[in-house]
Amino acid sequence: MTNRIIACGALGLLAGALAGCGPKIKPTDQGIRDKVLLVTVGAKTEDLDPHVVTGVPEHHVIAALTEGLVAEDPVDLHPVPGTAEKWEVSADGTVYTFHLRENAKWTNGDPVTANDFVQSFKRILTPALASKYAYMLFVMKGAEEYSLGKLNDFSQVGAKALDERTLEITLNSPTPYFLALLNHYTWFPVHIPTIEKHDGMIRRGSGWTQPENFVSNGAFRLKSWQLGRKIVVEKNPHYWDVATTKLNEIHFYPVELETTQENMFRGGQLHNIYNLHTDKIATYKKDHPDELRIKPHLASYFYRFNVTRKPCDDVRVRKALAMALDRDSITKNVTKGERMPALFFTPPGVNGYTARARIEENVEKARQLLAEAGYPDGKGFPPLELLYNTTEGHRIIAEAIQQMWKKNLNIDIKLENQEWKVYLDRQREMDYQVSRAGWTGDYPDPNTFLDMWTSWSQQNQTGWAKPEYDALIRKAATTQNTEARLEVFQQAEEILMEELPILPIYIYTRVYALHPAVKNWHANVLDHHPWKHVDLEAKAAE
Amino acid sequence: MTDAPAKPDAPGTVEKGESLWIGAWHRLRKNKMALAGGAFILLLTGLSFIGPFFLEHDYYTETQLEDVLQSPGDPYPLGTDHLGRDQLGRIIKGGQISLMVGLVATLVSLTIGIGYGTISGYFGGKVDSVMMRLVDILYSLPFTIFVILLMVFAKDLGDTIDAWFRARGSDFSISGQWNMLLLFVAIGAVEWLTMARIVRGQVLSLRRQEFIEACISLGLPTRRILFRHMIPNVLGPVIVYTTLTIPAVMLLEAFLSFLGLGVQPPTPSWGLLIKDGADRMREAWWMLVFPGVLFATTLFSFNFVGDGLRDALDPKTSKD
Amino acid sequence: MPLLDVNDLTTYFHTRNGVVRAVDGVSFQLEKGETLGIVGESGSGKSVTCMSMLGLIPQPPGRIERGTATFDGTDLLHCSPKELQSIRGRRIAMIFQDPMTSLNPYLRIEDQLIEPLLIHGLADKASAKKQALEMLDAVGIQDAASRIRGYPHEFSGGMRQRVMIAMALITKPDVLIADEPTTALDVTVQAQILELIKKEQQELGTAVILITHDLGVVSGFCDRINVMYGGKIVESGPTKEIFYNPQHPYNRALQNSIPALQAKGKELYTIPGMPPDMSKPSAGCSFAPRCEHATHLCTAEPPELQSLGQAHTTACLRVQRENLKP
Amino acid sequence: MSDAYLQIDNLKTHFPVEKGILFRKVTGTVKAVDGVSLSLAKGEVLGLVGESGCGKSTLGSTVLQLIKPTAGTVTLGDRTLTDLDGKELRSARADFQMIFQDPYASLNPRMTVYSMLAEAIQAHRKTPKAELANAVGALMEKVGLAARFMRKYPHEFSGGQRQRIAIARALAVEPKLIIADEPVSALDVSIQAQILNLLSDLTREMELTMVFISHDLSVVKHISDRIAVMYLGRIVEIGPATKVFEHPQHPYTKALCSAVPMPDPDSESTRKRILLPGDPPSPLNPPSGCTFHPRCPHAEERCQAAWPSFESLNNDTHQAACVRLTELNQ
Amino acid sequence: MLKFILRRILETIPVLLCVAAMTFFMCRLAPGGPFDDDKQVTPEVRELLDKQFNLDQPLYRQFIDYVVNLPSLQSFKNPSHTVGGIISEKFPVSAKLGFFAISIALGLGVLFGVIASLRPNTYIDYIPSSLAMIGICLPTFVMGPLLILVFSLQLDWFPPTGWGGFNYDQFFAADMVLPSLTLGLFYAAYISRLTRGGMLDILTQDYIRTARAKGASGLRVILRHALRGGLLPVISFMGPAVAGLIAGSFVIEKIFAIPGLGQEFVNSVFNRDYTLVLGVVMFYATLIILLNLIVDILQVVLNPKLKFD
Repeated sequence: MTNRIIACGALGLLAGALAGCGPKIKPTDQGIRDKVLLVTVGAKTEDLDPHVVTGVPEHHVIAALTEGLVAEDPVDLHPVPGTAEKWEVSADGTVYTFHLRENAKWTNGDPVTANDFVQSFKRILTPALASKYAYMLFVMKGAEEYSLGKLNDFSQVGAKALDERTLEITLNSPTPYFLALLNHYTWFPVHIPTIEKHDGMIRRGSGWTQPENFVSNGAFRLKSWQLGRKIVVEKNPHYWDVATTKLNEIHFYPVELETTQENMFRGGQLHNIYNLHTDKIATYKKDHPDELRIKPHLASYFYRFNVTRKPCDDVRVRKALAMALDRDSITKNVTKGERMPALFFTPPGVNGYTARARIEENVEKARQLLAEAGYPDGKGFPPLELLYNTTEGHRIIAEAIQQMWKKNLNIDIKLENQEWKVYLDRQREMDYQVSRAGWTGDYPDPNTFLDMWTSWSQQNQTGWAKPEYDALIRKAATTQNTEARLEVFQQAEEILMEELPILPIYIYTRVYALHPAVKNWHANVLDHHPWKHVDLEAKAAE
Repeated sequence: MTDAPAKPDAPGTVEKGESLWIGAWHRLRKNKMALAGGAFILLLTGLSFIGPFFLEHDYYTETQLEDVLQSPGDPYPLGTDHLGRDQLGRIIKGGQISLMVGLVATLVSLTIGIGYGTISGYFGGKVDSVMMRLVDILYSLPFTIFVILLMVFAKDLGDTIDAWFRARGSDFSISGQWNMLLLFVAIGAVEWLTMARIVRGQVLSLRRQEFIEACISLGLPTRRILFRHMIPNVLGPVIVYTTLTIPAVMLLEAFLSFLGLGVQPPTPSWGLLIKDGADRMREAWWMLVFPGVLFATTLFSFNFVGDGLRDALDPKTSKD
Repeated sequence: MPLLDVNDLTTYFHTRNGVVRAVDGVSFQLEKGETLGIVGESGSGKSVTCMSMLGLIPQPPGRIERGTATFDGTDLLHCSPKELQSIRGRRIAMIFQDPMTSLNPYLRIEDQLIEPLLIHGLADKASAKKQALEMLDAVGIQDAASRIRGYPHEFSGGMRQRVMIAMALITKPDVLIADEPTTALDVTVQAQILELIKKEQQELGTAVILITHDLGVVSGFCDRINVMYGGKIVESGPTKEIFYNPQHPYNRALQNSIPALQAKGKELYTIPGMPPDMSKPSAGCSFAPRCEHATHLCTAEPPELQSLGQAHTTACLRVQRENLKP
Repeated sequence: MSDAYLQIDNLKTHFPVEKGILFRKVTGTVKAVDGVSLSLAKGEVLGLVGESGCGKSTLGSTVLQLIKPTAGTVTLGDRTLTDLDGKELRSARADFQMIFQDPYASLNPRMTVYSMLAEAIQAHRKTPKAELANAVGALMEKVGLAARFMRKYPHEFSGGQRQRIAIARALAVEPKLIIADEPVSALDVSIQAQILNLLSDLTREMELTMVFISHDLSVVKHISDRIAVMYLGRIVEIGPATKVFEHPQHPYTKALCSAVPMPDPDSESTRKRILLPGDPPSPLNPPSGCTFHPRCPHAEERCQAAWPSFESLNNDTHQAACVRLTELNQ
Repeated sequence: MLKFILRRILETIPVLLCVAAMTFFMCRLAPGGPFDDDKQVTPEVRELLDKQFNLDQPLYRQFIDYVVNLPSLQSFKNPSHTVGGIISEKFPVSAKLGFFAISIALGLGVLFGVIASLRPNTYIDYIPSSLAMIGICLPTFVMGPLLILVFSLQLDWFPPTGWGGFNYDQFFAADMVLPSLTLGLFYAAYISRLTRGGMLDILTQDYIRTARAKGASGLRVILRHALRGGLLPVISFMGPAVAGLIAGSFVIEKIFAIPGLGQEFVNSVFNRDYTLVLGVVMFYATLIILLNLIVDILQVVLNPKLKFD
């Protein structure tokens, strides 16, 4: 018996070696020929129901499958006609009327109607569904009340199908980023009859997202979905703009490890590296400059202070800690990837907004502040723990900062890594002193960064509340004039940088790699790449 | 063997005997691989624990952000890591931690395993079957969950202990070392299962040996039989298994580091260094090669020592 | 010409504690159909002698230093491993002391029985099975047809030794070496086994070398006896000579210390001291330290076997010089 | 016998054979010792012979309470050992000791002779440390070992010397009863004689009562006053040593005696052996009636009926349990 | 034998219940829940979510519900998949990886172990022993990337990742070689050590001498007489090894982007995907118990001295 096992093993190895040694075409090259894009979007896609999912990987897949009222320009993401061919805005900026295309169709051939949108909005706002991202719709009149069960009549909510192809959406207040918001998948339509056929509207994970059932209206349709293996979407012939669609198929692979992504890319299995390890930038700059991409990203990296606990309840301590960092050195040597030292919180250039407030990096002053707070030269400084979740990137930044504080302020802090859920739980329960955090904007507007520090925000988690700040954010929501509105945000951010419930560290960039054959893949802060424009093109023969 | 005349003679000078341990040592001394392994481990232990006295206080945490990822040369003989820390210092400290985790966690598993196995094997019958069934159950528990839970809960416990001391006006703080302690406990708590099985098997076979029966028939108390007669004789295989457990524990620590559950940064362990190095294999070979080679050599050494000890302690081979 | 002629066979074990001279210059002959007994205490080299001839000494640490063992024209000590293999089990077969451990516990009796026939290409599988069954019957195992499918642990010690004998004799060898075949067995079973070997020997005309420490066993069984002590043959001769006319002091002392031969209540005759340490070479007679007749001569000069007539040889200097009378 | 020092009454040691893990049930019983009655006078040496598996070692262990008997009593002097428990039993153990067969397994390989003997001495008598060395030395010399070897380890001794150490350990508590379980069968002939002499000297000097267990009839004959022959957990014949050896009465004893090879070529060639068929049956399912009947050359139908009682031919202490005793020994 | 198997299976039920209870309550005691996320939800939504997933029931009710309906329960993280569905989809991949790895481990381990045992403490011993030990001394997360670097990126023999080119209809594909090798080498090391030890034990047995006395050649002695007994320690190691291999393969699955159950398990723990954690744990526990049973049966089959009871 053993002999047989040995023989089996040997044969297996041999067969493997033979199979491996034969001539073969790399999947990426084959893909270029067949116009099949092989990409990874990082983690595994949890579900394809836009009303249930919460992650970025899901966004990329759903964006290929579904189209909202408006679409995005592939270069700068400005709203362009999508399912709606045109729209009007009322003078006060609160009522939008969308006119849907006649040839907008679901993959099963049904026309996409205004009512489809209304019913989709209704579904995501239904309390029993408990959609985590329902709040994205709260700019719409009555949406919040309906989702909290305070309002039971959906006709009171500001979404009305005026006729088959006309949709009217009424907002609480003028929202300049509303059209951009529409490209968040929570606003996407779902095919209600399919959902109803599979266990009704409010059950999560009913079979309607399975490939054999899935009905969508985007440039691509779902061909197969194997959980954790790959998702394949293919060109949707019913799509109104099918002429634009370049690719025949897109294969989405879940690949968590950066090194694995890189191995696959190098080995010709993927057309992209979703995240490139920043230590590899130098190598790529040298060897593969045409593949490396470093692009700004609408995200900020910062630390939260728990202002209800010693010693960070003292604004002087917070300030001292914030001032005693050398962010330039961190971004240059530790994080790399051309990340921008953050002396303020909101990433610059969002919708025309760049924060005016600045944190002053000044070690002398920091020491002085610390002394004022009662800890001259770090003496008597209470034990301070920095909480972060288990990821190498967070670890090395924490280690660098720990060293800087030690060197500049003579204080010892302890690093505490916790796995993701514990970290989240402790942050939510405010069971921490300093905690690492990051925030990615949901839409290109300063509001997505600044409204999280209001006293009512679930994302605040610092214990910090300032009535003036709350007032400013409220005011911004109702200010119609763009200039004036941005000015309000400037004031808010100034307060934030004065009080420092958070300690900004850097503004993210996305560091990734792309196969040179991938065309029409433009860099943008939201990292959205409207798939119908993306193309694969072999290099011209030399 | 001694050529002892059968007839009694006057008590003169008492001849010293050579215990089995000494005999084993003599045999071990002739095993070059084991000896080299042992020497290497000793050298390493010495370097890791004595070396730091000749280095600056923060030799393993000092970051030089301008000198990130320097290849080996002057002034960094083994290069620097991604934070510009001297790789030599990191490896020394990492060795300290890894060796300590290896030794202490093994000791923990040893203590539990010997106690548990001896009791189970000696008393036998119902006690034995209940105790061994428990081991079976623990064997079929997923380990990851257990370690994560332990690492998470007991964290709060550390804080509680600190608070208790503070309330009594003591400056004593355990939470600084708490994570290491947890690591020992977590790994020890997993590794003891096998140890208990080995010890039990040994005790079961010893139990049937005539010299144990002789002890019972002499009317010696049970405790004395266990401690004077059982445990010293179980020790041989246990020592062998111990030397093989140490590398397993070090590997486990590396595995936990891979999960991010090991020691707390900036303290390095070899597992952590290797993990960091593996990610930068092509960019900074020195970050993988130096700790990797040391780690592998250490595991090799422990294995050789273990094999050597097995040969030396095994009475079967001692006959030839 | 004798069937087997062993000359100056010397086997040393090179251990960590020094060189153990297990067999030190042993010479003897075995005629066709003869029964030769080799008697000695444990460590006297009697087993090693036979194992050396068949190349069964673990090497290392064992090493055959010199000597020849000519069997039917072939020097067993210097022929190729292939040649030795073809003789082992086919022309010279062996049975061992402990029937409990000498059979492979993982193989059926049948498979082990037919193995010698298959290895040496003496039969095909079917006829080998038939022979095995006959052989098993012949050695007195009842219900052989069903028991042949069993495993060794299902057999008692005596039955296993019968299987061993069947296995050894299935190729009809010229020589059967029986290494303490009954030591691990009860006396009633021992009697059965000895009878069996005798019966088979007479039927097949096999020469037998019987190795034992029990003088009682050889007395009724063997034609000739070699007495070994300290790796050497100290006395050799026909059975009756050895028992009724013992010459070497060791042989005499040995017989005197057997309780069965002593009157009850009398203090047993004892040989003082212990068997020699084989890793320490002695210049003279290795029995000299325990011998009550030893003189300074005995410790100085190694004795050689010398004939005393009637094929009776002894290796005692004092006997040879005729100044020691039994 | 009123002057009996060791009295064994209808002693039974049965081992249940259990099967099942969850619900254990007894599926059979190994009747290792099945109703043995014996009595020994003070200073008497009883030889117990039988083939392997006949229960002679189990009997020894049971008498010494190393195994709890299933039924029956053992009385030593005025104490009934089978009634003792725990501490009482432990302190009573000073009176009876065992010598084991394998001198390689019966000594703790990791203790010096000194610590082993000192431990034994102190097991029942508190002895000051200063005197211990002397006591150990005296003990060693008593068994023929030089006291200067007391710091050595068992593996540094030969088999015969180890057996001496084991004997010394047994004597350390100054016992009155010794059970020697095959003490010489692992030894070479020349050493065997030394140990046998030592044992008989010691029993005489110290007035020890001894049960000498062996499978070798000639050895037993030499050392014992009386011999008991055991077969499948029972005694089949008992009597004065020479009588049993020279004039065995039970068919089994006869076969046993005839099977012993004699180192005498002439008598061997003329002697007629009684060859018993087969092996001793398993004690798990012993045959009915006289357990020897399947192998007995003289068995009759009635032998299967019931276990025969002891009978004596000449109204003396030589008894055997065979229904055909008289007709076979005419 | 049937009775033996039945009894063993019956016995495992309380064990499994114990495992289930311990896992369930340990999970629940751990901080964080399935709905904790980067962007925290309002208490109201949390309440609704709890309700939808029956987390508002008393714990014991949930436990009963979990145990009774385990395979058909929804995963928290992938609500459109059931626990049973995920396991039945993922396990075959892990099982196949395990099968290849164990084949390699057995092939190399036994070969090296046997060779090493033939001349103990010589170079014939040291070289294969040391070679085998590389498998132990290099953690898999180093071995894997190294093999990829050499065999796929440099030599271009095998694809760096994947499993059957991410199509699962093939029994064997080139991309299965490296992961199987990485996982297999680790166990090959242990198996070679065990084989060496077992063979050394057996080769000194009397019956080996008997076989040689019969005139059996060296090869025949090893293959026919020694190997069977020498491999018994390996067999008893196989139960825990195979279980550990399947459960512990997640590092390899991550490195080679293999969608196996190991990755699913570790992720489910980190995600607090209560149903999936319990499901996978129960599945593994059953598997381990089953494998141990098979190993026990195998031992009886290989070792005629043992009997089923």
